[in-house]
Amino acid sequence: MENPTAAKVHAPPGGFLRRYVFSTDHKVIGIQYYLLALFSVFLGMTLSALMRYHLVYPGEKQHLFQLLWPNGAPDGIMTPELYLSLMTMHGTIMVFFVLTTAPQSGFGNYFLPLQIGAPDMAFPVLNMLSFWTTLLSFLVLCSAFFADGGAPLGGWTAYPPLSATGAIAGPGMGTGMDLWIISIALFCVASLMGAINFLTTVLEMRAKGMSLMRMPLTCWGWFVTAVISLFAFAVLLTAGILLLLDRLGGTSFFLPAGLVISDRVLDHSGGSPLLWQHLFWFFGHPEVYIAILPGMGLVSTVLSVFSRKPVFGYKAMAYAMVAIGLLGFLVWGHHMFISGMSPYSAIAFSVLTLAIGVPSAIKTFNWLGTIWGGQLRLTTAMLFALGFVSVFVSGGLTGLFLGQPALDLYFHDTYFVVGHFHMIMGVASIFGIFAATFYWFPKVTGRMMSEPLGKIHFYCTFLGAYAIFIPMHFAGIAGNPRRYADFTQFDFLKDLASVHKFITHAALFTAVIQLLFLWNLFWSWRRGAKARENPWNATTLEWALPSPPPAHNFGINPPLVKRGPYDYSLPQGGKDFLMQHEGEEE
Amino acid sequence: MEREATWEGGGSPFAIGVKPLGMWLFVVSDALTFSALLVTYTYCRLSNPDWPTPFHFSPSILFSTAMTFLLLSSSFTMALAVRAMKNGRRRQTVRMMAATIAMGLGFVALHLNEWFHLMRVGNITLTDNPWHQPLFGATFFGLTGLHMVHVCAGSIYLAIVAAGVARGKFGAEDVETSGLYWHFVDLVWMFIFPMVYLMSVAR
Amino acid sequence: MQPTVRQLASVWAALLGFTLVEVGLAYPHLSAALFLIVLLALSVGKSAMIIGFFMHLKFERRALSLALFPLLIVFILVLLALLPDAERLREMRF
Amino acid sequence: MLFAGLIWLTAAVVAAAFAMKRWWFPPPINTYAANFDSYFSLNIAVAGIIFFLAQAALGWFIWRFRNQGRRVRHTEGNNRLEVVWTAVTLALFLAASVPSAVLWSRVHLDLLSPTAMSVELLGQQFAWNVRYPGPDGRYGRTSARFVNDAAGNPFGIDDGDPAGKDDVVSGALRIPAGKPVLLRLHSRDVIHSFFVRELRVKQDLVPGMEIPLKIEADKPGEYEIACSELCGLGHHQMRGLLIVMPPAQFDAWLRQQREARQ
Repeated sequence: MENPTAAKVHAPPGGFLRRYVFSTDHKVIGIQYYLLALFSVFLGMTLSALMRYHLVYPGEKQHLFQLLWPNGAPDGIMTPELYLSLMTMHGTIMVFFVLTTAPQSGFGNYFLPLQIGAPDMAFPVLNMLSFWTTLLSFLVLCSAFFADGGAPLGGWTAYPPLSATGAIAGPGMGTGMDLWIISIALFCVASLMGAINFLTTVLEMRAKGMSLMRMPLTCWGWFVTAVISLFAFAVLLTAGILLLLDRLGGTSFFLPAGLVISDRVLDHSGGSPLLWQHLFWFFGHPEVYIAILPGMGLVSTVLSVFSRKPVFGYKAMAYAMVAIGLLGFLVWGHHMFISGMSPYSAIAFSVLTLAIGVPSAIKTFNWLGTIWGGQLRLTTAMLFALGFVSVFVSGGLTGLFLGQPALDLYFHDTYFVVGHFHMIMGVASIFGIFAATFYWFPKVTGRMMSEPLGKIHFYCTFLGAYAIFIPMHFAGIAGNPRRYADFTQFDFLKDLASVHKFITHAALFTAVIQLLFLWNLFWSWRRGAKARENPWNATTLEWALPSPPPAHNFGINPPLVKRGPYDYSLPQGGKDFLMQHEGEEE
Repeated sequence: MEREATWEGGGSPFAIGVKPLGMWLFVVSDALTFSALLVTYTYCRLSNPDWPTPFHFSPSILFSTAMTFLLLSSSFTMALAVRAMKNGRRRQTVRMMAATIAMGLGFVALHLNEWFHLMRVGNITLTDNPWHQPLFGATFFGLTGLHMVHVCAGSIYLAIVAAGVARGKFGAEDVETSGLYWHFVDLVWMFIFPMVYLMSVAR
Repeated sequence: MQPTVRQLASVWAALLGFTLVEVGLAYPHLSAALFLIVLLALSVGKSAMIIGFFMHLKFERRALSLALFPLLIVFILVLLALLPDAERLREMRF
Repeated sequence: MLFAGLIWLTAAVVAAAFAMKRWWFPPPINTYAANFDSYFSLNIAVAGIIFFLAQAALGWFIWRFRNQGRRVRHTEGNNRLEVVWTAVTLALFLAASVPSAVLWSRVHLDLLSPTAMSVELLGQQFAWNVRYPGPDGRYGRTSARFVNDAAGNPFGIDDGDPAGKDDVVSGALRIPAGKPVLLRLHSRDVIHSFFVRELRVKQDLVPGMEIPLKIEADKPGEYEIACSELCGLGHHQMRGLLIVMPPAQFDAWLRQQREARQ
């Protein structure tokens, strides 16, 4: 029998197109994903900056709005429909094309094969297809901006009937909404291809000696995330197909009888808007973990490297990730406490939701345990990892409130929720991405990023994140509903003007600071100090390769793995770390 | 560095190749897609009293039973094809795959015939039907339609693999992988047939 | 290890037989719930045969089945949490 | 080291800002809302302590274990510690789920006395409509066909049904103080959400479903109803009024409205 895991090792293809554009090399594809996410994150951030600006200066004419959206801001004042479409696009771009794309598809693609000693992903052509499908999905999504009526305004959750009844429900709910659904369906397909690839690679392509329990926690993160993607996107695909059928085929899956919209009586009947919410959140909640699990793995690694200590409780960390991944599928109902779902289900979902706090707390304790007794090197990567822990705790604790239906009765769909999920899903994941960028930049480019610039960027971003998202909790406690295009219509919202002004200014400041990162990234790519093979004295396999790694990775002689991933400060003395393929077999 | 060399660094915990494993993973994922659709169907049925049960023995049940037999038989010939390929009998493999594809297309033909019959004679369309229970048609055509897309895609996939086997381009693992897909499509029908047809037998 | 032709043929025959049983059960008019349970049980049995012999999972390592199915089954069961809501919806329609 | 100080500072500022309660709940207007407030206070106290301890520990570790060029002692973990903190957090989270379930059941599971007054609340893009049944206690039949906002019939009340003749339709939700009221929540287009801050209650209005919601308010006054589920471009202006009236005044108002209908 032929060796089932035999894979072809190949020299880099010639020609610019084959090498950098239609490449099947996991490293090039990883960079392509990263650049897509980088573009998306700046696009998404710009949208949010415009929204924040409009919120606190609602009556002020802005030439810029008019320039960008002549129809959405006819006299320089943003219309509510434009505001809501920016909000929808901000959410969709950030969730799918930043938080799903960068940590998993970007860094995962680049470093998973390197860290397990594989020559490439298991299916290189499929890998290339995933990227191009993702890019197509992104282009389809962005084309909604230029569609008749503009981008959809149903939010990234696209609740029917608003999203299912077409243009009569509002501008942008016509073609724009169709494009949105098509984009999401394409994204599902791309993510499924990616997940199959990741899982097969982890299961079959590990180098000799690389048992599952010797994998770096980053690989565990990508592995569990791929399992989640495999199942979650499968269900979202179903939901998307049904929604598209409702819109284009005239079916009534999500549409009950007796709807009157814009003075028109619709002749749908029999469906239920709650069905969409169930199917959507069956995907939607695990999606949160898709965004954060790779970051958790990376943070564990970075804390260990720069504390010069093994990860505290490696097995507990790995099992906690598995537990989070599994529990993540059992808690979707907490998004639906006030939706009209059965109140008994709400209690069950609440208990399961609170239970997910346990593996999360285990991870936090183990992170603290990792740095306890270490000798911390506060590089920028380390700072972002520590910042991740801080933000993860802050954002996680507010989950305690939202996970209890009795408290969610008040907080649901207020700014408290906005603050909560931005803190934990947005800021924490992005800190993970930043930490990964600073940590792996030398390996990818062969150059170091500027540490002073990186530190300034970190401190400003850290303070900015708290300054933006903590005050949102106060707005939420005061009852401020989210997704309002304007706060002038309610008496009680007027009292919150100062809070929102503060948030907006903090957000604009933080957004501008991100340019520093962009500058650091591209400047260092060209001009940064040359990096050694292993500048951080790290132990995992990617650091055994030259920087940047050759096209064929380890060639036909994969390293023989002899030990776990975090052997720092061994008691024997000598150099304070042993790489996974060094020393005697453990 | 040679231009192409074989890497043999890995272990294989399941002792199957990457291609069948990848297909297995796809199958598991797609199984959840179909499960979600079947749960949706059940949800619609449960939440709407007076769900119609219009399928008479002839023609609906007779036809769908014949379709089930066709799919099951095509799965049988596909299994034989995989077996033949493992034993190195290329020509038999191609013949068996051709039989599989023929039965798959037969399934699609019967199915389309049934669809048109329901639309023309039964007045059951995607959006309406004589019982004013629009979701009856929507779930019926949605479920069977998605399945039919899978059968059609499978027929094309098998045709490509069979052609590759005939030209000596594909090996046993490729046939096995395509077989996994085909059996899965058959398996899904084992749930659609009873839930959609038999549960709607006229009474 | 592979299934023999004889094994495959008997599985095929059994699948056809089970199908006939299912069709036959449709006519005594059992209660809907009972009928559904019987049908699903038969379907699960048929799928097990397809998976075990046609997809020759029975002849692969046990680890493969353990890697693929427990999670899938859990998630399918979890999806059933939608159904109490459907029952409730029937009561709450107006 | 800068970072250690920064984390402490952040933790202190955040904790102080919460303690200040400058932007906070409006005063409660019934006992349920008061119970909600005390349960929230308990939660914020627990979460606040955990928050403060965790951030302080993080800052302290960063300072205490700053790189001084020493060699680190090798440890890979401690299973006993893992068990302890798993058990402690599990107990904490499970403990939270019990009182919260009790509070929740007071809103959604407690039975309402059959004599309670019932009011229908209908959401539409982008307004609230309220309907009171006549003295017979029955609502008139409605149908989407009869919906006509211009003619003052947002509910689509069927003129052919005598039960509908004495229904009172209003734009504001008026309820008597100190009496339980059963809201029957309907929507005729998309999902809306009923939210009154002072009641500490929120519930979606889902088209095609009638969702019951029990409310009770003790303090007469006017309170804003804010739509809390994205319902389209006018979501932010979907403002309604909850007017809690002394019972006698309420009865007089309702009688007057009924007379005006006839």
